Amino acid sequence: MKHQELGLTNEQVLEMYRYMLLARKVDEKMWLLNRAGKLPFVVSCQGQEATQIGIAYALDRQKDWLCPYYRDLGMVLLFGQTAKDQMLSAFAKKDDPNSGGRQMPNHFGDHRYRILSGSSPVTTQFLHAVGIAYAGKITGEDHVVLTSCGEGSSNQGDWHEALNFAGVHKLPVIFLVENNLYAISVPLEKQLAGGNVAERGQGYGMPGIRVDGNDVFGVYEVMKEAVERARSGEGPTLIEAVSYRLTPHSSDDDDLAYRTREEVEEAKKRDGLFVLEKYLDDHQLWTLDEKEFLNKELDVEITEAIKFAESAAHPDPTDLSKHVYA
Amino acid sequence: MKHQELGLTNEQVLEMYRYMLLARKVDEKMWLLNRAGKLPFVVSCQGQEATQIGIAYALDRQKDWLCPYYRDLGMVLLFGQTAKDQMLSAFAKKDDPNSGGRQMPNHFGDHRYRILSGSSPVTTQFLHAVGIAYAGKITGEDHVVLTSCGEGSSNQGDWHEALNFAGVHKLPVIFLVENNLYAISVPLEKQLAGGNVAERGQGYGMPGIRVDGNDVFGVYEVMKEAVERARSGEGPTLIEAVSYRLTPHSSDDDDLAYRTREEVEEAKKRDGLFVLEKYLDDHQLWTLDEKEFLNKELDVEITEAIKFAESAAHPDPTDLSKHVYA
Amino acid sequence: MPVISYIDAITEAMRDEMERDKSVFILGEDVGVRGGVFRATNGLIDLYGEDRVLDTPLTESAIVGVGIGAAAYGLRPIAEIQFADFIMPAVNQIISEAAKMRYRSNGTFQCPMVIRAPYGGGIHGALYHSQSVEALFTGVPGLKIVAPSTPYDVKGLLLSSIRDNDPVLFFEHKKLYRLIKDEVPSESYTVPIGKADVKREGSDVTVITYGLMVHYTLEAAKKLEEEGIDVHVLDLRTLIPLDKEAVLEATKRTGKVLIVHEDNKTSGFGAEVAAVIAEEAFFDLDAPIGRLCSPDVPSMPYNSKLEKAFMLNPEKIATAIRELAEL
Amino acid sequence: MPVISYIDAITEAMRDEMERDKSVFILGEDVGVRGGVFRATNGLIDLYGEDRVLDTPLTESAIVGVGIGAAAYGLRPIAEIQFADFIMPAVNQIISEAAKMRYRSNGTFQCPMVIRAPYGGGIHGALYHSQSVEALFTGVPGLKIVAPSTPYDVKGLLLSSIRDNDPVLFFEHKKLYRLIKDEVPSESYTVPIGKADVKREGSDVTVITYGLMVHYTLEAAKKLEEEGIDVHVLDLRTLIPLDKEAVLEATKRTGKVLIVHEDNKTSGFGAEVAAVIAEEAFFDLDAPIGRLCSPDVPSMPYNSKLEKAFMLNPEKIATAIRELAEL
Ligand SMILES: Cc1ncc(C[n+]2csc(CCOP(=O)(O)OP(=O)(O)O)c2C)c(N)n1
Ligand SMILES: Cc1ncc(C[n+]2csc(CCOP(=O)(O)OP(=O)(O)O)c2C)c(N)n1
Ligand SMILES: [Mg+2]
Ligand SMILES: [Mg+2]
Repeated sequence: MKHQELGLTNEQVLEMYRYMLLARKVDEKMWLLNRAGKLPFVVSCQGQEATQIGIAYALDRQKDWLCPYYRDLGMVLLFGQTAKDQMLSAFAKKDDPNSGGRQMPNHFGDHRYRILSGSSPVTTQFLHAVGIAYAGKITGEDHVVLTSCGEGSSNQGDWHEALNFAGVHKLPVIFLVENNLYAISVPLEKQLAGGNVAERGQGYGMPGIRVDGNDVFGVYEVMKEAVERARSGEGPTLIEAVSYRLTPHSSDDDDLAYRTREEVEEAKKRDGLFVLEKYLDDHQLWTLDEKEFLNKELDVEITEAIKFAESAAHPDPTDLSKHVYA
Repeated sequence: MKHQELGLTNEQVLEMYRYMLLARKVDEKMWLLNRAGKLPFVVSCQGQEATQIGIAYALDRQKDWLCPYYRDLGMVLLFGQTAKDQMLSAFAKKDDPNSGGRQMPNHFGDHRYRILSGSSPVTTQFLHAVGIAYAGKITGEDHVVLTSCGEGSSNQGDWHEALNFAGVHKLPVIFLVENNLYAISVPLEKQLAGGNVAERGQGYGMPGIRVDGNDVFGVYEVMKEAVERARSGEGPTLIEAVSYRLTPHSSDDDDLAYRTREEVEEAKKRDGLFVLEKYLDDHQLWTLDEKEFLNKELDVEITEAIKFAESAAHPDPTDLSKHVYA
Repeated sequence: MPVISYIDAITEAMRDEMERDKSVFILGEDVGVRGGVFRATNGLIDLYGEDRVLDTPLTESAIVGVGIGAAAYGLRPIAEIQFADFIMPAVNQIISEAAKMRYRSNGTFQCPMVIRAPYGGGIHGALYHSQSVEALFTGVPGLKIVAPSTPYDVKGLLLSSIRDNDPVLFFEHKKLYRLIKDEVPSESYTVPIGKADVKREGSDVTVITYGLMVHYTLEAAKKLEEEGIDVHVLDLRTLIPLDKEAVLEATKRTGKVLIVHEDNKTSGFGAEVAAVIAEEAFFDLDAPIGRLCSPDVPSMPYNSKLEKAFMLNPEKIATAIRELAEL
Repeated sequence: MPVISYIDAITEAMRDEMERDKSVFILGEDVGVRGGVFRATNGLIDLYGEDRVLDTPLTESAIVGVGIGAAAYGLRPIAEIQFADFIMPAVNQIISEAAKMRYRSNGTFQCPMVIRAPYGGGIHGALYHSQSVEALFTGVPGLKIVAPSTPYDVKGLLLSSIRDNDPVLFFEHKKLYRLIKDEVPSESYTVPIGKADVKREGSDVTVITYGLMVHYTLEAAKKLEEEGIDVHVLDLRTLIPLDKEAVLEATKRTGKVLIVHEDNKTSGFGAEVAAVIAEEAFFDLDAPIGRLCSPDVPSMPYNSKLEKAFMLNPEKIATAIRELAEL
């Protein structure tokens, strides 16, 4: 079986699935809450969970760093954040660990888990990741840094500067591009001159690897190699994981203005969550009971998280002026 | 003979040499004037003339556009600027066609010859070139745009954004990187992760071609092809021309702080001007008299240009406030 | 006359001018098929095709830089920056290039281009979809900066901006997009760049402001009228060039000036307005020049209570006017 | 006490702090073997190695962005921008990232980093090697902005800046690098960020200024002394946070204020200083607040006559002070 060839135990595969499912369920709930008028804004991970978990699972969750982007719910959950954390953030409550209710949801940042605080302007985090890696060079630590963005964002200037800088200094950074075929309404062919991102790697002296982002094992495999290379001083890697954005760009978007429902339905058949579920079924890695139990367990966890977050305290208006300076 | 294979007549080769030599002589004179305390600043083309003339010679000087950088003296001379223009600029006189004495020397810009006004921050002109090419798409004109920068500058964000934009829209732009092995004091290996620039082309869906920048015919050959591709709608090309910066970075630099005199002397043996001179000698494309005459003619031209520029009028102090707005 | 919204006035101005002048084209993120994330370019791709309503890659520096090249060549690009907060990657192109093209070329090249950017908050946009960034550019000679408050002014000023031969930053308050409707002529007309507008005549206190705050100030003025305080409201409309004459005249009117803007206080554009008055109309003043602005924090938070604490509103403005009136 | 130049004070501060604190490192263009194009990092690579004195690729956004990452991780980067004019490509990283890191993370991440940049003109630098860019950043909460005028202040303020837990923009006037020498203690000491300094006591006219203009103003003051005009000179040293107390105190001293800076007038930092005075010390004023600044043109030309026409000098400053004194 594929996962065994990769050195993954059955328990580990079930853990991977658990986090993919948790991410999906949290995300779906956010949309319901948005449509019910309870949350002003949602931006999704749906369709990219396999990529995110395959990537994050190959990192050392005790010392490696993440500089993620707004869709990386799966990653931050695996690194330690909880459904409750997400809901505190979505409801913009005082105890939101990302920003104390200051940032939009999915603007992750959590010192506990070495997740660097991120912003909205895309791809700035690519340079921060390089800086964290460079810091390790100075202090003699061997952490690896994962940073990610969408394929549309990979055309920003900072992206180029980051890959080149990391390449020159052979820094332990892994640059992940989650290619979901759209940048809001703009399709791939109007974004990427070369048609793909991975080929850009060699221009920076690093491997550029394209992988099916719906295949959690495939992603894990290339990432594991990349992490080993990074940790042993062989430098950075560029990974392009291709999947599909199953939701509109955000709760403010209407995706049927630029793509068809059929195209979306077609993509759902290749959804990485669904693919892994089938793998677990086919290889009888769980019983139907276990599967149902997991689903219920996560539903309860999320329901409780929502209840908790809804009634949690708002920041105090006087907090507005805190943390501008030290 | 190489030039005939390329369809170049003897007269054309002599014209190429003439402009290379003119650029070299103007440049050398600037240094003398600087060392004599007459010019505050010089930045050189020396060592890159073969590249510049090989490139510009393949363009249509009646309709194509240049967005050059500060070393491209050879190109702008071929496009129509004169030694006098250069001296007016170096002495910052009112009739300097580039800027009326406002900009440092070698900040070219000349509406007469479709040379877009450039600035000091590197590589911004790459995007302007794309814009001029895009304008042709809208107005239905078939001009080609050449833009250039140093290899160190090719790591700036704007560079990446320009190549991608042009690649997506298959625009008639040729991106030239004049790789002279140094960015001020920083050597290639600390600038360029991949070790070369040309390989980046394929990441933008365009050919990336590396050529010996000291070989004017080699440069002309790849450029001619690139121009044909561009003009016929096949899109942009990236050309990396490798040579060497024979002078310090500028008159403010001391290059022996970061490289040896031997290295520079070694490079002088491969100097493209010298290579072409030898070619003309070897193939007896001129007589010794003609050679001497050319040298004298240019010397006179430059001496007169200096005399003219030295005694030309300064801008009036009240000009300071002109041309801020229309 | 048709009554249309602020955002419809934008669309209308662009449509009219693209019809009239073939050298006008639009470039930006999602401006094509999607018609812009705010729908400002709605329908234009159908009328003028994808070459003139161009979906660019996600690269602000390129949007502006490509625009500059096309403008120098002779076209009239309208660049849309999706949110003003995302203008930052384009600052080098705007300040080093667009603003200086004419000057550095001694008048031989120019950059007739408009950069449209939705700014401002109060829409749950959080730190990076709410900022007022106009002050960043007001100190850069070579740029013109427009920030209208009404649909009428929007259409007339956008037409002026597109026809202007210098680079114009056109800041649209995104909360006004659908909040405000107005009578707007369906034919083309221009409102001159560089002219402020008295939106209310009054004799007790002068408020100088722009954007969303014009409306909040007018609301405050209405309330204060009942209290017997008569407020004079000057809408700058254009920040650069500043209409000094109108500012000095409005100062003279009441001798008491309150400058109001949504941007944070320190080095907001109100500083320049105050400095001009303190230098050129000092003897007309009866009281200190007040500035009522957002607090000096890095933009407004997502949490609605914090956003409310950050934003000015008619009550806060009325309080500040009342205090000044009582001085 | 040793007498050293402005630029040597910079080198000394960095050397002292790199010796004391292993988390300090330098990154920028040509800072290594070349020791910086102005020689500010001269010799440091020999002392601390190329990892801590890092020659980066020619990419300002990366210099700042990589610095931010390292700072958030726990180091203390000093980023050198070769000329302040070239800070523009890094504006997004400075304003969107460095300035907002602490605020957006609710205080859980910080960005203790210094960005050094040589600014200012009078050195034949032309349009792109002469600009004063400080005003661009003064409206951005989260940043501190320092612009010292003497070697003593340079060393003390640079040490404070490196030890500060917030991002500091450290603007060095490049014409002062070798123009000014001063007694500077060879041991480490700090000058606090946010404190202005009275560089000359006087009773007739107050000049508030910073950078090179401090020296030009002191020259003007010396000349005016002979004419019986006694000038009070306040050197801001730090622009953000502005030392309001010192500004108000200096205003009260003479009742007549002239603000002088090399940056162009409109929306230069003088606007903020004037606005603060007009709001908080209005009743101490005996005359309009004057601003003497460079003209509103896109930086100074290369031609020496135009450069001279652009730049302020002691004569121009003396004239403006004299006019104010006679009011
Ligand atoms: C600098 C900047 N410009 C514009 C935006 C607005 N914006 C947010 S997401 C997005 C599209 C991103 O597309 P892609 O990189 O493919 O990521 P995806 O959302 O598809 O995962 C845009 C234009 C932004 N956040 N930052
Ligand atoms: C944005 C920007 N940063 C820094 C500089 C200062 N600078 C001028 S030329 C140069 C080195 C350029 O090297 P390269 O691109 O290789 O061109 P070369 O001078 O070798 O031809 C630097 C750092 C600049 N002009 N613009
Ligand atoms: Mg995408
Ligand atoms: Mg070079």
